[in-house]
Amino acid sequence: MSLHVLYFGMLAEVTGLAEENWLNNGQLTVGDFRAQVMQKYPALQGKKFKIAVNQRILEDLADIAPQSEVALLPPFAGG
Amino acid sequence: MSLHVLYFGMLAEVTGLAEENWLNNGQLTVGDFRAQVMQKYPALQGKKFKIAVNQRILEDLADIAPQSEVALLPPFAGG
Amino acid sequence: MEKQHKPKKVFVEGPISPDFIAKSIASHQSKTGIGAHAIFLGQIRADEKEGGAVSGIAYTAYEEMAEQTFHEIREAAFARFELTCLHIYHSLGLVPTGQISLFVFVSSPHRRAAFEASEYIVEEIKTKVPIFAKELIGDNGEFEWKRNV
Amino acid sequence: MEKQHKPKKVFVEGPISPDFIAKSIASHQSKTGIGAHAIFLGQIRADEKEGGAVSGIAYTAYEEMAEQTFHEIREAAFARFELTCLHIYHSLGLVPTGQISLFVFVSSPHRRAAFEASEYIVEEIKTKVPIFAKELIGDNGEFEWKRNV
Repeated sequence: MSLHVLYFGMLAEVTGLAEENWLNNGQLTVGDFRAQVMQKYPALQGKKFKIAVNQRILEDLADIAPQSEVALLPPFAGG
Repeated sequence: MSLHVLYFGMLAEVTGLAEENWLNNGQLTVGDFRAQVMQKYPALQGKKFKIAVNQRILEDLADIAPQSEVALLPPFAGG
Repeated sequence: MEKQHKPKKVFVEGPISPDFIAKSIASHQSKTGIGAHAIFLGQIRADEKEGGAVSGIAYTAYEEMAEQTFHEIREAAFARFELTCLHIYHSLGLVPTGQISLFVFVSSPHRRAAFEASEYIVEEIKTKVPIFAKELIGDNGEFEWKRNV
Repeated sequence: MEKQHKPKKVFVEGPISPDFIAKSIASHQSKTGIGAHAIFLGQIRADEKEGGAVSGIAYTAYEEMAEQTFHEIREAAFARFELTCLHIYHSLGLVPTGQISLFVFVSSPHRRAAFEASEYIVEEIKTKVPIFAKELIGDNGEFEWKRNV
């Protein structure tokens, strides 16, 4: 399946990009995706982030639907 | 002794004046003064008010010093 | 509280304008320790009474005592909360419906203190300051004396 | 909540000006059911860091999700408190020290609801909205990523 992945704030600096397409054979949970992205970008180790799928923050056990927009969100700092 | 008495808000309407001098033989407590002023202006009966002596709200048992400024204060409505 | 704050004039004649509020905000932009402003504005409501809608409020006060009480409220707020600045303005005279009669402007490094001080100060003003308010009703010169509850 | 409120644009480019705040206040003077406005302003502090003082904050956001989250916060506030109006504005891009990056404007018939809603909304924004802030430090291009605690 194919996902659209977005990186924000300090995470975009770590990965060196703001977005990319992500291809995978078969279903992924949020936890699976987290493991994959940290393998691809080892500099993400030790960074705190949440994962939003189609603009909803989901727990690691949740499934990611095909064609989803997946965003890596560092700590919020609005206000 | 002589006091300077001020009436505010609806109480000035009841007494028909904003201020007056008040003469009395001897010492007065706040309670004594309250009784006198309500005798002089019976329309004050049933009106709620506090008495400030030299800009401090005092209880009925407190003495009023000679030459004090005494104010009759209806309910506050600032804001 | 070691520091005493100079008494400031609180009363202004008539309504407090949005432009005055903007100027107050702008004048705090050079104070770079401030992280949070909490502003409270009291606006005159067109409450429906028996004789019609409230068209405005005419404020009077025991001015000397009121200014002194405002000063004491400010000192107590500075002692109780971590504040950078605190300004209070209140109208005297006529304030028409929809216009602003109270402007409490609290500034602090942090939002918590700003929020808490703002509430504290407004409650103190409502209960402790000798200000009197005549609500003007309809077009026939009717009125009612207002009281804070 | 029976009534749904139209989503409103929250983000503005750069600082929020005192003049903009004044215009917002003025535009509420025709709403004569309002008795109390509570306004919260977030201002950029010149905090001292190792490399110097903070000179400004560069804000970015996951804009679509953020606007949706702001909308949900507004709806929840209208459901929870007796509000007449509620506006939220937040900066994107560079906001220099001393300037305003957050403007929360709550209006209600009564002060209690205005105070409570103001605090509630600011806390919700701090914890739930995907906004990211790079604190610019000193003159040498140093920076630090900020996080709400």
